[in-house]
Amino acid sequence: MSNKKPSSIFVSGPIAAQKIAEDIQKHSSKVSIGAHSIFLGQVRADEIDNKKVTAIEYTAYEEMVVEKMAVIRESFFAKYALTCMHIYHSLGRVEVGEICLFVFTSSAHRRDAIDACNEMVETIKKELPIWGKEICEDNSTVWKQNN
Amino acid sequence: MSNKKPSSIFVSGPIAAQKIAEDIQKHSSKVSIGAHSIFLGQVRADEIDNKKVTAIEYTAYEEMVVEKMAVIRESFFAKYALTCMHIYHSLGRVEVGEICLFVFTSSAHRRDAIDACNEMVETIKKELPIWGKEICEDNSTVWKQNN
Amino acid sequence: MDVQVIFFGSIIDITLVDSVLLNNCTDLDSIVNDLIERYPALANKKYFIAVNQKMVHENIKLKMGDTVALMPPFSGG
Amino acid sequence: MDVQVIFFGSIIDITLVDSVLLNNCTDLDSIVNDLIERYPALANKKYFIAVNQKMVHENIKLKMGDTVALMPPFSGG
Repeated sequence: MSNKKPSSIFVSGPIAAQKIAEDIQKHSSKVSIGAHSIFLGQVRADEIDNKKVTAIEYTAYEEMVVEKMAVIRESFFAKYALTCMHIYHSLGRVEVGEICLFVFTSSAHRRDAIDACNEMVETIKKELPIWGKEICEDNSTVWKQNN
Repeated sequence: MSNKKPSSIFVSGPIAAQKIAEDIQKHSSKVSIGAHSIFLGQVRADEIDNKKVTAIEYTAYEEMVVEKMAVIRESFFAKYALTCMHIYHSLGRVEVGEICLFVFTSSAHRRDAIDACNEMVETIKKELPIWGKEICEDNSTVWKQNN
Repeated sequence: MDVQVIFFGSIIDITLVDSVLLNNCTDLDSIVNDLIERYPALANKKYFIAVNQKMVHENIKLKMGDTVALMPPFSGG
Repeated sequence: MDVQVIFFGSIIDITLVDSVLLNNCTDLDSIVNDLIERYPALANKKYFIAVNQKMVHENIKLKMGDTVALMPPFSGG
């Protein structure tokens, strides 16, 4: 799309609700937008062998994520009539109840934003080298598995 | 679902980004949630006969919307494994770039929240007695049509 | 027998009022005929009818105090 | 010839380090054999391999300064 250096999607720790509000607010000047679609992943208090998950710690192959996301972004802008697309993923520790993933797509008409957001969530889970380690209340850990 | 009186979805004027942030923040205590799906409708600067739309003015048959939404809510909670669902729609004047519709669904696993949010947006546009009048820069007006 | 008829959206551009009180209308068909007599442009207009907040697609009898709504196609969202 | 091998996620539970420098490995197969010798538990482990940030699904020749990554199934989001 452009020759500017691809930027990272990573945020250290949880994604604040305030950041989401600011991102939405910024788009009020883009008056060709008619629809925003947002997906938020929140860390869930799952139970593993009778022990409650209290947090997830995320690690990633950051350089590879940046390269992959640049290619994925381009393919999404080719496939969907998007005005913009913003993606943020946590690195490090995110407590139960906090937001670890924020996908935000905007378009003139709703189908493009909704379909792109939906497909991007699946793409992130399937294609990006990111790993979540669930930390239980007794500090034992279990590597998360996506399905 | 419950015998509490069904409440209105209507907000006077635009829906503030700050309200959206507060609603997201409130859900951090619901630790069984793993996914939130959000749809936002934003008033678009469409062009009608070479005149720019500057705002939409919404009116509704409010009592009927409340009754219909109570039935729709129940059918969505029966169909999808939702933790919660919040819906807000503007009444009155909403300027270009401002938010007029906010649909917010939450579930343990992403498919329920995403599919419910998607279907709710279609349901709102098709089933609720709400009308939008586009106001152009020269104050002429055109009744909005959904497709 | 009084029945209140309420109008919405582009229907009000024709009626220029948002409600009227009709007497001597015992069913929906007689209401519609009465309204078209008052507002001839309604005859070519597409609208849905609700009685007491419920959509109605055929002629039904009305009773004292019923509310009939004339609603053009919805355009919320 | 030096090649850097980096580990991620549950692979590090086996290697206990996040990277090693290997010499005398001219292709991917020889790297994998070398690693399984050092960390036998890797033999039963499912992982993907990337060379210089690109996924690689067959044996390829390596050159000085390449970076090989061993990545268990992804679990972001």
